[in-house]
Amino acid sequence: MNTNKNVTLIVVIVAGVFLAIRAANGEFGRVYTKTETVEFTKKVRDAVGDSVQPWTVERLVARSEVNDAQGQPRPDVHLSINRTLGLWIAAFGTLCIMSFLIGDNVFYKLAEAVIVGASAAYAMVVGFWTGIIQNLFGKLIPDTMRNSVLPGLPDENNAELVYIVPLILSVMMLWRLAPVGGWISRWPLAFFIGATAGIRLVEYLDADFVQQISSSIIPLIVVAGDGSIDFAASLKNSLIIVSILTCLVYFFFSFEHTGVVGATARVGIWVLMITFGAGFGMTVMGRIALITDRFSFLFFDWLWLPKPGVDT
Amino acid sequence: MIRSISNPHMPRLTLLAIMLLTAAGPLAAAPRPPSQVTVTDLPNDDGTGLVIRWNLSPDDTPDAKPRIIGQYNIERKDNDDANAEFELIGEANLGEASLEDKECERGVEYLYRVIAVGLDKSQSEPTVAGKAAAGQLQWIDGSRLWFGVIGLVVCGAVVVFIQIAKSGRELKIRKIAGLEAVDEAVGRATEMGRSVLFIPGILDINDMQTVSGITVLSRVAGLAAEYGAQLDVPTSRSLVMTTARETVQAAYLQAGRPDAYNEDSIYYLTDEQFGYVAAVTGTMVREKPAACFYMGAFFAESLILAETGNSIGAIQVAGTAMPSQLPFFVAACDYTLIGEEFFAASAYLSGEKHQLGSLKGQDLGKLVAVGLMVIGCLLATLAGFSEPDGALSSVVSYLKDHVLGDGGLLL
Amino acid sequence: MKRTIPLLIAAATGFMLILSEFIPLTQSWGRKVMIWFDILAAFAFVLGGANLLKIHLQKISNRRVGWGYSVITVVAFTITMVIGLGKFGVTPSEAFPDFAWSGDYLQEGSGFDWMYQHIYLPLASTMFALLAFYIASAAFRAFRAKNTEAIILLTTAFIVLLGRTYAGIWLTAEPLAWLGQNLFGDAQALAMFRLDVIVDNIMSIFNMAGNRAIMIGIALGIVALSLKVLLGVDRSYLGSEE
Amino acid sequence: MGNFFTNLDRRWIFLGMAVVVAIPMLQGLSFPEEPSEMVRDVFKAVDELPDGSNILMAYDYDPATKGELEPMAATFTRHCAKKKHKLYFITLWPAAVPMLRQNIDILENEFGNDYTYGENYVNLGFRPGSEGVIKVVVTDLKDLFANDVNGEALQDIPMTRNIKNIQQMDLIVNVSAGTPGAKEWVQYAASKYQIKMVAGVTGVGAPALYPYVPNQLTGLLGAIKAAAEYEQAVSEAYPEFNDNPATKEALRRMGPQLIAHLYIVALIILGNVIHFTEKKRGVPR
Repeated sequence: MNTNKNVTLIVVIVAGVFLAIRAANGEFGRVYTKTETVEFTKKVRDAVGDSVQPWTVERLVARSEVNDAQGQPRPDVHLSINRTLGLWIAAFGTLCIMSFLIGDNVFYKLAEAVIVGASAAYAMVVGFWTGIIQNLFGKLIPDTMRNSVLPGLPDENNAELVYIVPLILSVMMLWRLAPVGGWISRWPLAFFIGATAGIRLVEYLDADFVQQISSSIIPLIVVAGDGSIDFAASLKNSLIIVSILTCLVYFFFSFEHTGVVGATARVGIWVLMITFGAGFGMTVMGRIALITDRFSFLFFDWLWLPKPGVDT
Repeated sequence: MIRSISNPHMPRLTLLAIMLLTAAGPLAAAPRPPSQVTVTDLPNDDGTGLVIRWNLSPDDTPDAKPRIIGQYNIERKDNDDANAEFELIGEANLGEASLEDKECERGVEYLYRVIAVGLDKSQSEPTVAGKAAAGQLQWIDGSRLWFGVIGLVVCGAVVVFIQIAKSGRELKIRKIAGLEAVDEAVGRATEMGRSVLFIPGILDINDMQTVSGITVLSRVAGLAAEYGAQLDVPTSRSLVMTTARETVQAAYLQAGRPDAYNEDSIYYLTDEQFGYVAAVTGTMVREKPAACFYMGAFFAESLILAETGNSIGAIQVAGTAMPSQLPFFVAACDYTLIGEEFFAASAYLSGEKHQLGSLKGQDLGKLVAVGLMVIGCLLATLAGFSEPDGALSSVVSYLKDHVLGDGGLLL
Repeated sequence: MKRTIPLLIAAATGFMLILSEFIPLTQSWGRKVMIWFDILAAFAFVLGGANLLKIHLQKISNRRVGWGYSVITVVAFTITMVIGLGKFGVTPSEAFPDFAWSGDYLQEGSGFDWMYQHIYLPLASTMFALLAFYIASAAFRAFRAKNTEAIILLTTAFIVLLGRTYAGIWLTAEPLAWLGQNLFGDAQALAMFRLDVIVDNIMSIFNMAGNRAIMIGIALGIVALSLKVLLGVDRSYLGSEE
Repeated sequence: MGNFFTNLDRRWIFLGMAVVVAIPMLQGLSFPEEPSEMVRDVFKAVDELPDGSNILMAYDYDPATKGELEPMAATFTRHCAKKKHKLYFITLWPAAVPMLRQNIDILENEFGNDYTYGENYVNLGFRPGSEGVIKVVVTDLKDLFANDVNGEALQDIPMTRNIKNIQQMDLIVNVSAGTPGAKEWVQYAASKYQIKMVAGVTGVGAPALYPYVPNQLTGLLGAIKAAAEYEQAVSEAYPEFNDNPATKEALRRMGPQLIAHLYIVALIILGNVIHFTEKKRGVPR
C-alpha cells in the first residue's frame, strides 16, 4: 500500500513538472472559437419579420485554422475560456478514470461520484424531453406543445387520446411514493411485463427461431451450374449444418451428456468454443481503437504533443 | 449531349429527331406514357393498402443513354367525390412498375393515374386506371398462418409438459454446472462474512433477459435470506429496482426472514451504461463481495465487471443471452449460463417440479428445429441433383417461403 | 388479491398482444405499447432519482465513510438536471426563432452540451476504453490450455488475433505462395491456409453456426419463460401476497 | 523471476498495454497492409478512369466520425488529384463543411500546381434536404446549387458551366458516416442512373451496404483497416506519396493495433508457459 502511494506520488509530481514546463512554453491545450451570426432562411425571415433579431453563436475552430496561411492569427478567431476549461476538466476526468487501473483511489472515487450524479441526471433530462414531452405530451396535447416547446410538430397531428393510458399507468406507478396503496404500482408493472412477454415471444419465435431455421436450409452437396460438384461449397455447407446440429444437441435438457449424446454434445461445445474464441479475437480491434482514441485526446488535443506526420 | 448517346440500336433518324426536339426546348419531347394501369388490394393488411401496377413507358429502357424517363408520379383521387382532384401520393423510380399505397382510408374507392416524368421534368399524358378500387380488410394475416402453426406447436409443447409435470410425473432433466454453483457461491459468501452482488443486466424490464434475471434473483435472494448473507443489487433502471424490491422482499418473506430484508440494498444508480459500470466496479473493489452474479442483458461492460470481480477473488456466475458478450463471460467467470441455459435457470432453481416441464417443452422445440433443418437440407441436396424447376425444388421453396416464410398456406 | 389482479392483467395483456400479431387491424399494437413503456420509464426516473438522492443524503447526514463523495454526486446530479431541464444556454431553433423554448436540449454550445462534452462523454468513454486493458489481462489469465475446450478456445482466439492484422498475412502469405509455387506449380494452391482466409472461414462457418444455435436456443428459452410468466407459473416478479 | 510471473500483478499487463499503444502512436509507427480484393476494386475504380474525369466527392461525415473516416477521405482526395480528375465537392451534412475544407486544403497544399479553383475543383458546399438534394441534383444541379460555397454562380465557373446534372459524373466517391449517406447516394443516384460509385463507411455501417456490392456499388471501404489497405494500394502505385507522412494516417492507426494484437498474443503464450511450468513443478492451484 505504501509503495503504491509513493509510486503514485512520483507519477503525479513528474506529470505536474512536465505540464508546468509545457505550459511555460505556451504549449498546452486551448480551444478557439469564432463568433458567427445565425442566418435565417428566407422562409423564416418572412414568417417572423423583424420581431426577432438573429443571435450569435460560437463555432469551434480547428487548431490548424487558428492562424492563416502566413502564420498570422486570424482576426475573427479567439480563445474560448469555457471550452478550454472544459478541455482541461475532460482531460483530468480521463486521467481519474484511468487511475482505476492502478487501484482504487481518491481520483477515481471523485470521477465515479461525478459520473453517477451527472449521468443519472443526464438520462432523466433525455427521458423528460423525449419520453414525456415528445412522446406523451406531443401526442396528448399537440396544440399546446406546438405553441410552446415543439413548434415543429406537424400541423396534421391531432390529439391521440389513447395516450391517456400510459399517463394513468405512470401515475399508478408513482403511487409508490404515497403513504398508502403502494400495491397499486404492481398493476402497471404487470401490464408491461405481460406485454413484454407477449411481444418478445412472437418477436423471438419469428426472427430467432423460424428465420434461423429457414436460413439453415441449404444443400449439403452443392452442384455447380455445369453439373459438377462444388467441393469447397459442399464442405462449407455440411460443416455449417453439422455444427448447428451438434450445438443444439448440447442444449438439450432431457438427456445426460453421456454416450452418443455426450459425444455429440462434446463436439457442440467445441463449436461453441470456436465461436467464443473468434468473438473474443474479433473484438480486440474495436477495443484497441477505443484506447487509441482516448490517448489521442490526451496526447494531441490536450497536451499538444507533435502528431507524427501532421506536425512534423 | 452527343457524347452520351451511344445506343446503336436506335435508328439514326430518331436520334437526330430527339436531338432536334431537345434542342427545341422543354415543350417538345414529353415522354410517352405508361400503359395498363391496374389497382388491386394489398393482401394481409387492415384495408388501408392498394397496389398500383403499370407497364413501363416505351421510353423507359435501360439502354437509353441519357435516360429519358426520370420517374413515375402516381396520383389518386376519391372516386365518389365529384369535386376531388388528382393528388400526387407517390413516386416510383424509373424501371419500377408498381407502388404500394398504404395510406388509403378503408372503404373509400380511389381512382389512380400514373404519369411518366422526363428528366427535363416534362410530364407524359396521364394513364388512368381501368377502374377504381378500395382497400379490403383482412381479418387474419394469412402470411403468418404457418408461423402461427409453428408457434402453437412450440407453445403447446411447453404448456402440455408443464401440465404433465404438475400431475406429478417425474421428468428426467440433466444437471447444469453453473446452477449447482449458485448455492455454493452464496454459501461461501456467508462463511467469509462478505456480501453477494447481483446484477440483473443493464436493460429495462421490457427485455425478457431482465425478467429472467429477476427470477434468478428471487432464488438467490431466498438463499441469501436463508443463510443470512448480505445481498447487494445495484440496478441501472428505476423499474428494475422497483421490480427487484418486490421480488427480493417476497423471497425473504418466503424464507421466513422478513425482518432481514433491507430495501436500501436494492438501489438505482444511473441509466447510463458506463456511469453504472464505474459505480459498480468502485463498489466491488471497496466492498469485496465474495460472490458476483451477472444475470441479464449485458453489453461491453461484461468484461469490465468480470475482470474486476476476478481481481477481488469473487466466485462469479454469469448468465446472458447476448451472443456477443458470451465470450467474455466464458473467459473471465467461473461459470457461465449460455443463452438457453440462462432461461432454464429459473426453472431449475425454483425447485418447483412443474417448472421443469417447460424445459421438456423447449427440448421438443429443438427437436422441431432439428427435424425441419435435417429434412430441409436433405431435400435441398436432392433438389440440386434434379431438374431446376422440378417437384423437389418446389417442395424446398414451399418449405422455405411458406412454412418458414411469409408466403401463407397456399402456393 | 394483491397478486391475482396483476396476474390477470399480465396474462390478458400478453395473450392479447400475441393474438394481435395475427390480425392486420391490430398489428401495430405491440409497437405502440413499447412507446408507452418508454413514457412509463421516463416517469419512473422519479423513483430512481429520488432513491439515489435519498441514499446519498442519508450517507451525508449520517457522516458515513465517504460522505464527501455523496455530496459531489448530489451536486453533480442537481446541476446537470437544472441545466438540462431549464435548457440553459439554448438558443431558439433557427427554424422557429420566435419560440424561446424551441431549441434542442442538446444544442451545440448550450450548458447541457458543455456538461455532456466535457464531463459525461470523456468519463464514460474512458470507462469504455478500460476494456482494452481488461481484454489483455483476460487473455493472459483465461486462455490457458487446461483441457480440450480451453485449447480450442485459445487456438481460435490466437488465429483470429493474428489473422486480423498484417502480422498474419506477413507470416503466411509469402511462405505459402512460395511453397505452393514449388510443390504444385501454383502460388494459389495453398492459399486456403493463409491466416486471413482461415479467419474468414472460421467466421462464416463455425462462428455463424454457433451463434445460430445459440439464437435458436434463446428463442425457445424466451418462449418458455414468456409462457410461464403469462400463465402465472413463474410469478416471482410480482412480489408477495402482503 | 519465475515467481514474479506466476504471481504477476495485472497492473504490469496494463502498463504494457499502455506502452504498446502509446509508443507507436507518438512515433507514428506503421506497417504495410495487404489490400484486399474489395479495396483493390475501389482503387481501380478511381485509377482506371482516364485522367481528368469528372468525380463527385460527396463527403458526408462529421467530427464525431472523423477518426474513422478522415484518412479514407484524404486518400480519396489525394488519389483523385494524382489522376488529375476534376473534383466536385458536395455534402449533405452541415457538420461536414469543415471536412470539405480540410480536403481542399490538401489539394491546395500538395497539388497547388495542378489544381486551380474553378478549373480543376469546385466546392459546392452544403444544402439542407438530405436525400431530397440527391433527387434534385441527379437531374438538375443548378436548381439547388446556383452558387458555390463562396457565392459565385456556377454559370460563371469554367468547370461547372456545362454541367447540367451529376449524371455527367464518371464516378461518385462517397465517404459516409450514416444517414443521409452512402445508402441514399446508391438508391437515388448510382443505381438509378447507373453512375459508378465507390464508398467509404464506418465499421458499423459497412455490413448494411455489402448487399449493394458490386452491382450498384463498385467497391466499399469499411472502417480504418480498409482505409489503411487503400493507403497501401495508393502508395504502391504512386511511390512518391511515401515522402509525405500524412498519406499514411490510417496505416499509422493500424500501427498500435498490430503491436497491441501481438502483445495480446504474447500474453496468451506467456500465460500458457507459466501454466505448463507450474504443472511440471506441481504448484497447486
